[in-house]
Amino acid sequence: MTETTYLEAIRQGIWEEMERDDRVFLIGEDIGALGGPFRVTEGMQARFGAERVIDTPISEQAIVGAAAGAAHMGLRPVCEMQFIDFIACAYDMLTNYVATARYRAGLRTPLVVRGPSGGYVRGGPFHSQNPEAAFLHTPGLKIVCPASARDAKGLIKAAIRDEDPVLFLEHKYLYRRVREDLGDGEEILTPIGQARVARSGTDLTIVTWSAMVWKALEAAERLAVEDGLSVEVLDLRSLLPLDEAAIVASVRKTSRVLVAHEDTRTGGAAGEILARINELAFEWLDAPARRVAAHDVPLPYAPTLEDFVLPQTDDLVAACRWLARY
Amino acid sequence: MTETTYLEAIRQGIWEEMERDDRVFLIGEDIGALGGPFRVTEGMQARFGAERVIDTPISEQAIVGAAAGAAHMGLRPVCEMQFIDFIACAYDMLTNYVATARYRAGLRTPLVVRGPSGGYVRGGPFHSQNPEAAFLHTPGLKIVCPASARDAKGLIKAAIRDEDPVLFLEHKYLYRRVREDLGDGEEILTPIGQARVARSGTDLTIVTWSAMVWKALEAAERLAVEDGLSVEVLDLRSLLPLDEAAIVASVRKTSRVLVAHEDTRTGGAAGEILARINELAFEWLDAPARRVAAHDVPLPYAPTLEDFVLPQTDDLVAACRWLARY
Amino acid sequence: MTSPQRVTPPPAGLTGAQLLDLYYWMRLTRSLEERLVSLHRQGKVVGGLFRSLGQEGDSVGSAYALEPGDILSPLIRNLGSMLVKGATPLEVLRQYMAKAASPTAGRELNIHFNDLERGFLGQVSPLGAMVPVMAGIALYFRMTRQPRVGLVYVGDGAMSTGAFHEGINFAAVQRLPLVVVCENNGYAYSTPARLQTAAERLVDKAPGYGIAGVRADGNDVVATYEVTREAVRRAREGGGVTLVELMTYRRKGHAEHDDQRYVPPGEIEAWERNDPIDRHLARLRSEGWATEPDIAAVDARVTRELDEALAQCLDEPFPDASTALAGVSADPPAAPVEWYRQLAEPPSRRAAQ
Amino acid sequence: MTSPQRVTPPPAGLTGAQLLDLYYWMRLTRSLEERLVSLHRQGKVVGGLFRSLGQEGDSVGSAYALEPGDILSPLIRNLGSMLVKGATPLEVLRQYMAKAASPTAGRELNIHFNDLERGFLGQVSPLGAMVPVMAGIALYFRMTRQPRVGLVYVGDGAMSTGAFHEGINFAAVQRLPLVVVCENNGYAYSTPARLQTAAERLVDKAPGYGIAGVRADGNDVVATYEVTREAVRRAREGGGVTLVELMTYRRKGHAEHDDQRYVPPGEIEAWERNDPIDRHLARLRSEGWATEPDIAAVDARVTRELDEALAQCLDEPFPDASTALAGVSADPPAAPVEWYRQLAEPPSRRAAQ
Ligand SMILES: Cc1ncc(C[n+]2csc(CCOP(=O)(O)OP(=O)(O)O)c2C)c(N)n1
Ligand SMILES: Cc1ncc(C[n+]2csc(CCOP(=O)(O)OP(=O)(O)O)c2C)c(N)n1
Ligand SMILES: [Mg+2]
Ligand SMILES: [Mg+2]
Repeated sequence: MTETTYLEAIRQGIWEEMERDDRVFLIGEDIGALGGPFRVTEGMQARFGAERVIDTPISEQAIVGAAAGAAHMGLRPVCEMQFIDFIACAYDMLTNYVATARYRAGLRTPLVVRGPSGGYVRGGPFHSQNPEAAFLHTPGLKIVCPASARDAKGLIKAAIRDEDPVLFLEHKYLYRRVREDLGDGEEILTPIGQARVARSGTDLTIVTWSAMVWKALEAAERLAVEDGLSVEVLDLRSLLPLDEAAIVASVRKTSRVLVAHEDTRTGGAAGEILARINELAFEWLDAPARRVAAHDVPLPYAPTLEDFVLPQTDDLVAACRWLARY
Repeated sequence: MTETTYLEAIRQGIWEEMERDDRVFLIGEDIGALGGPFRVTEGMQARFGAERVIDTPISEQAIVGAAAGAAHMGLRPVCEMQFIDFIACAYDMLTNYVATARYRAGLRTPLVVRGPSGGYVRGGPFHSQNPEAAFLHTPGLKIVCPASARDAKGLIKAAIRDEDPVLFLEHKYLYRRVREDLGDGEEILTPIGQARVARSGTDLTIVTWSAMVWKALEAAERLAVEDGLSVEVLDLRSLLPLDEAAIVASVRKTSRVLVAHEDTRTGGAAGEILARINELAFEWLDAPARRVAAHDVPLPYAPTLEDFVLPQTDDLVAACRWLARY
Repeated sequence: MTSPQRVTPPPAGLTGAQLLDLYYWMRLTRSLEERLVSLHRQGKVVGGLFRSLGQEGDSVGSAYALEPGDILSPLIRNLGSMLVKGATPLEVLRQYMAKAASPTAGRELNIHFNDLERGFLGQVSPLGAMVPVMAGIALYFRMTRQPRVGLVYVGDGAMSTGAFHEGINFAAVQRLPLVVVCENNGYAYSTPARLQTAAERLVDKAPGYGIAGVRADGNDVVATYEVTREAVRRAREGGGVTLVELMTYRRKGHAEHDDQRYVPPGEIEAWERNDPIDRHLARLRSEGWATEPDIAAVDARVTRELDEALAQCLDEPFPDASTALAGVSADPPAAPVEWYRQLAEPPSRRAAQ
Repeated sequence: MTSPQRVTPPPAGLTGAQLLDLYYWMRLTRSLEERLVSLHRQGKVVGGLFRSLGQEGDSVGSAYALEPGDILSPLIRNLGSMLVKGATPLEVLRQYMAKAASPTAGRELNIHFNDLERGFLGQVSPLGAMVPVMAGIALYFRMTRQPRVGLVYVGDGAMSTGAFHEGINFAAVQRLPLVVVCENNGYAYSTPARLQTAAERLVDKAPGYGIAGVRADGNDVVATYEVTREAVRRAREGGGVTLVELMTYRRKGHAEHDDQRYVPPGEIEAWERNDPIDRHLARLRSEGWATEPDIAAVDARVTRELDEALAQCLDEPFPDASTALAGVSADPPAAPVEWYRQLAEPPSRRAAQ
């Protein structure tokens, strides 16, 4: 029984889809001979050829735009942003062209834009971003953000098969740090839009996604041991669509909720989630819903600064205690 | 006593700042001889010369980037986006370069990016956008969105004098539809970051900004006449910084709150505002805070569709009645 | 009105019938726009109206060089190209008037609509964006070994966008079957070409991308056809991208409301004397490629077709509001996201207990 | 080790002292990077390390062509340019090690720091972005009638970005005093130049922007100096933008962790024989522009300066966490935005009543 890393799980997922569907191709910077800076596409150009694993110039707009054109014609492009931060350079293309295509013009645009996101790796302000909030008011787009190796594989496969554009946020901190046994044989395919109860509990809910799920699980464990608190951890797995039903169900059960994310607090995705909770579970709340998020600054480079700016397990524990006490 | 339109107020504000401070210059597409598609910069090139009113190629990244470089050196550029929708093309430049400059590198970058935003004008999906939510998680940036002619003038002047980058969202529906007497002589200068009570009330609060303020005032009037309800309308005037204190004060007074905006509901700025209300005024809420916003679709072109997708006064009235009944 | 004895052989491998065809498409384009102008005056055009008066030659001539199966993406002024590729006046009228029956069901404007079967992909407003997208379509042609070609129009202004640069460069590196047609009509809105680039000629950008470049008189529909056909042939045969610069002039304002205050006096008049339709007609006559009855028949056909199209759609309804929300994505919305607009009581804990 | 009688007059209007100076800057650059490599191995460099081994000539030669008051913006590999413009090894060491005393107080990486007085503006990661920004600085020079020049570096890869295109085109149209130096080092990360552009030479892009273009041997520090100085002169005299392509080679990986698996065998070795420092040293000696003692003195000076810088900062602390939040904007945060992290009781209605 071998364990598969989060990174290898994504690689396997892409590989399997490339094998089963020759409409799938990869396009991005340095994804061929290099296999990408993190080696997510390692070996794929050798296996599938330079026509299905295309090294592009440094042109994010061209990558996403060309993918869209190919997708209109029935192909299934998977774009790599070398770091997801650089999707900012294709912001117009992804939000205005790609995401609106089906609604405004009936154009099918099944494509995936994937790349390493997230901090805790001393990457500084431009190699650590969590861009989900910038794309949250983009009807037509899906945003997927797996936390586990199993979900990373199941969701990248589902994203590639999806009929619509998907922004797939991989967390680079998790690439080689989380691993699990993915069994063998049976195919892993995870539907997009369904949250996962990562730990079930009755006193309090932490709603989160991506790397923060692991900190939430740590916090839940500590709170169980030290405070006898039963904390439920809800891993959203995707933000668009947002599994409103799962959030509401958990909140109605626990009546205390914390939304935690790695992005800055102001304008972060937690706002939308708190709004939905307020709209759909107001009467169930026994305490104000709380947020734990990064401080409102660009992410600094020095370890002391980054560790302070980004939310840590201690912050989650403290916020949960505050909620429980309330 | 002459009345000044919202558009003319902005024009006057820019003109006055150009007169008083020769570090101020304008840069954008077709702002010279044409005076911009809406004539906001009418006559300025004739008055101030082609060196201070610069017609650029169709290059939003160059407009914002060049403005940043000039601002580092002590000038005060005012950039026009021909339609604010096209700021999407300079998304990287504004969020990653400009907004972070002071924090990461101690660079002063006083510049304004202004342009016509908003719908209700049959502009279709790419000439009607309200982009504020896309920039809400951008520490270092200010977002200003005036509703009245007086504020349009006072805030554009304050934005030009501000030490930091400001995204100035003009609502094209208001350009020639709202007008007021701006007196004469006394200078109008409106501090950024302070909300305005557009109508005071005791039963219920509508938190909103830009063109929606006028619909909120209509709704408040109808509710007063038809339901005897006393509705307070809070015009935020800026979203970054967000006048948390004013919001909280009003909500604590009325205990019922509606946040209304023109952008799509999911991922719109109301999420952040509801989150703050929940965090800071939870115990004061006698009903769930509600949102009225556009439906989650790209804005369609046909009048019947646009009118349905965008929030209307009736939607505000109905939501207020729902809150009052609660 | 000379009807000469001598008939010179038609140029560019075109038949006499095709030369008359070119006249038909140009005339149809111009007349359709004239109908739109009066509809606009009557307030029947919901949004803005963008004219291609004086540019019909470059649109029609370039699109005419494509084969069935090829796909083009127009600019706002390439109405003629859309028509040549099979878009109908009825569709265009419905689009401008935002009718329920329009190709986009009233969701998008003017010629922002598409039919990949017929071979056109309407653009989006952000300029330059269609260059990468059409590169992607050309990439699909190449990957699937289909001898098909993509053609994308850019203006003298749109060539300043980053999207243009990234798209044409990617296509060039990949040697994709793509033709990039630059319609140099002297202006981008109010901005003259000299404020758009310091280059002598826009086609001078070609060597910087390692691609072929050619320039032609865009008001000569036959010359336009000829150079484009050559570029299309090169693309189809694996020779990669060509940048075609077509010299023309935008005689009307950027849109109907534009008073062209920025245009030097006399400039428009000079170009009126260089009208692509007049020029083509004159040649048809002087070279004896078409007879007066031929020409009269085309004019009559255009009038009839436009009368019919207009009669059919003028009184059609706008789309029903109930159609506004469907089709954002393939699968239905996850949650009943619209409860917040309806006024149903929210879920109640008391009730639940 | 020949010390010839004959001394040929120094080239490019340089004095012997300046030729030795060029050697000093190249040596300082290389030695500083060598120190950084061992610090990186010891885990003292917090983030990645990017080498310019074999490219010191183009960085130093081009920056040396600037006058005080001119401003440059480097790429990740233009450490040499930063040093010539007055950035100190101490600052660079502190940046890489994220020390509290670093120019960005630990907020930014490597050479992402600036001093507009000394004349350098550190870049941001998104490639191409500095071209529009430096165009803006050149615009400021022009608007304020100062005879100053801006210089911005772009890689063979960064030239594919939309930001590069928009920035250089705007500068060209405005005839701004800007020099754009393309460091063609053969690779963008793993991507060879032929996958970056189909053009013969990157400098072939110049005519498409209507600007001057020149290409030189980037591993010849004197030739680099000469062509850049000419471009700087043109810019200063109102002649507008020049695109300078400097041919060089990236002998190390993109960053320290890169194993260069994608490099054809023998390629690196070939370029080792074309080392800019070796070549310059050889000329200094053969032409008799410097004596062995001169050279030895420079080497000793470099070692001493780096020893001192390292000794001074090696054990300095990281910035204190309490400094993390200040300075996002000029005015203090409006609301006490941090209450949500502290655990004070939230405002209570009961209490208020
Ligand atoms: C990225 C972007 N910026 C600005 C605009 C606004 N705009 C619409 S058309 C136009 C002028 C286009 O000129 P050109 O490309 O020459 O095409 P033409 O109108 O001459 O056919 C401008 C600036 C836009 N649509 N997209
Ligand atoms: C817009 C953008 N896309 C991708 C990257 C990731 N990236 C960093 S350096 C690099 C290669 C740069 O190559 P080149 O411009 O030739 O500079 P060199 O490293 O050779 O000096 C890439 C792709 C980036 N920094 N910015
Ligand atoms: Mg034009
Ligand atoms: Mg390179």
